[in-house]
Amino acid sequence: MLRRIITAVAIVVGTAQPLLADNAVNPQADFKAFRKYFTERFPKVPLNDFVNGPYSMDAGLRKQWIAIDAFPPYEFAVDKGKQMFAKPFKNGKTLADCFANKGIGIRQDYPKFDAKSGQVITLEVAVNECLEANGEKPLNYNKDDMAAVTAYMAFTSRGKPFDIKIPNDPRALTAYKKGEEYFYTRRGQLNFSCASCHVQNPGNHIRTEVLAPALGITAALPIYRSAWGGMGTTTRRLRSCNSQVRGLPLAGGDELYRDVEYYLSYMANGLPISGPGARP
Amino acid sequence: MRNRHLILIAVALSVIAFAGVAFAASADDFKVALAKAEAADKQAYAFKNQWTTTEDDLKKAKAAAAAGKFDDAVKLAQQAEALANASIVQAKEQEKLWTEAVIR
Amino acid sequence: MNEFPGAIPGAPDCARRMILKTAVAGGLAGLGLAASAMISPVYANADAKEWPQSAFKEKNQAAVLKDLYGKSEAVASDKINLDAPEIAENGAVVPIAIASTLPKVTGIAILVLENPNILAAAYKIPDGTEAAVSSRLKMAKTGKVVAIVESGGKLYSATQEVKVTVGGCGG
Amino acid sequence: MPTIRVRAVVSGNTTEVQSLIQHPMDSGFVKDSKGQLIPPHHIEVVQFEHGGKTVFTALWGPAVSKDPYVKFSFKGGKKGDDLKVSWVDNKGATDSLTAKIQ
Repeated sequence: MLRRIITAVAIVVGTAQPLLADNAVNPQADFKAFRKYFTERFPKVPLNDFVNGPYSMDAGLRKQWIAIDAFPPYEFAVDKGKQMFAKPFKNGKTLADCFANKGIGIRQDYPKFDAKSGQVITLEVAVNECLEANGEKPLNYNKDDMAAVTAYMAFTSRGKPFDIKIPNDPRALTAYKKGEEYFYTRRGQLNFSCASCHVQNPGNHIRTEVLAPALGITAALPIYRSAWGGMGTTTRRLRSCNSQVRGLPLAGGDELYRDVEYYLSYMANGLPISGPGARP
Repeated sequence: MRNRHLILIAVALSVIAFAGVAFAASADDFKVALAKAEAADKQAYAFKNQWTTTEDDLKKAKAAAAAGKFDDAVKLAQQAEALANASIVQAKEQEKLWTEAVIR
Repeated sequence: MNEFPGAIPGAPDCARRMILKTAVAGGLAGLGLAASAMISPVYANADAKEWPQSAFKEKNQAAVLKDLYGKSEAVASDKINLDAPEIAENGAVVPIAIASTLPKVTGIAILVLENPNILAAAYKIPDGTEAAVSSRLKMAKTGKVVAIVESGGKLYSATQEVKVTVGGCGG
Repeated sequence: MPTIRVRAVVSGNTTEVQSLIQHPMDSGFVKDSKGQLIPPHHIEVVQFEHGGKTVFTALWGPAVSKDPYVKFSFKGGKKGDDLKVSWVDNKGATDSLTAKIQ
């Protein structure tokens, strides 16, 4: 029954919007094909290991990661995030008050589609909306405090499977489809899409990096990147992908960034949260 | 003798002035080139597909103009325009082409 | 985020600690007295005077060893296990572990031969502490990492090449 | 917030100590966004003490990674014992922490 409704909605959306005309929105079918592609291409990688990105692809890297993860450099961010979470705003409320279960163990539910605004709410957007609703300044989307808060939230959610829902709402399906489009669209002077690296070439080297598989790629975020010498958020990860192909990055909280995270996280449904992560 | 000298100087000056008009770009030339480049860049922005190289050239063009190097400034602005136009072509092409890359 | 909250010179917390440090150091000047007067063990703080400044400025192995250990020759030994990656994931963070089965080890040093100053770290190993240490180092480019072990007053070494594709001179 | 993180776990007669310290460890070879060299800023000495005795001393140069990590083991620690860690950097800043062996 549910599937029939989704299909019906998809058809309506498909006819209403020229963008979607020859591409009926079918997240479940996409999900199956996506999962099949990665598990068939990397039969030796256990499904839950995809969330470990390049370490699931390269034994040498993995050994260094295990050495580093014995006492990982993101611990300071997790602690800072924990403090920030408990610290009262000027109005006496806290970040914890904005979230279900006081924000503990809920990272796997993000991004969420918000029926009120008709938009996708990523964890980072939710944090800033919480701050603004309480008369506090929003955080920089890239790193520092935003990375600390989300690192703490991810840390308390480790091991919980991604549970992204695409409700029966044409706006949600459109956001999902736009996210998919963003993921596969070539951009920048180098003419690369996200998929060029993370679907067509995971495990291969581009310049100096071992490319991570797209499957589960949002599960480890935020990450401490040695190349950055510090923490970075999902926004920072997307922005750096853009600039690496000589595309101008979008602003944090941009609709397209929300949508692509929605798409990728839906593709990762069932895979465990592994963030915060450590990456080369 | 003296007259001839004066004439020579006058000729020399006119050659320089002529060269200025014919071969060197002016501030106005730059304004035109910049306006074109910025219009194209604005369109690329509407596609959310600006290239960093376009932005770099625009910055460099403005810097060259500020330093009075209008030849360079015009060249850079034209290059920026070309890059912006290429990014627009890319964005338009990709509106359909992206679906070919999707895992099915 | 304040990248480095705890160590801003002059910040109130640090200032307090620095005063405490001076007090403890003062107590130690009167050595035995201070120690016997206290019931709990006396703890000294890390002392910057211990830092071998000249060794950390040297450009070649012999000079580093001379500064650190008073002798410049080290003999290659298979009783040193130097565990470094063949290819560093990033030159800014290269995990390197050294362990030795040599007797009476008193010191371990790590040299990165292609770095601007080749001595990366030196460790003092008192009696009762194992001759094994792991740390994370920066490497500017591909090159040799040398582990030096001081054992029974003699120096031994082990060497491994590490490929660095992204230099970590900065970190 | 403390700059020192330490984990000391006893197993048999051996205590394994791992420590992570928050510090920029600026090498002095890197330029900031304005093209100015960032001056060296690094920890010089880290000391680990147990029972009034120094059990390990690290002497670090600027080639030790940012937020440095070190692991070593010593004999004689018992569960519940104090282990004190302290560091000093080239600008004279210091921090210290006393942890319990687990």
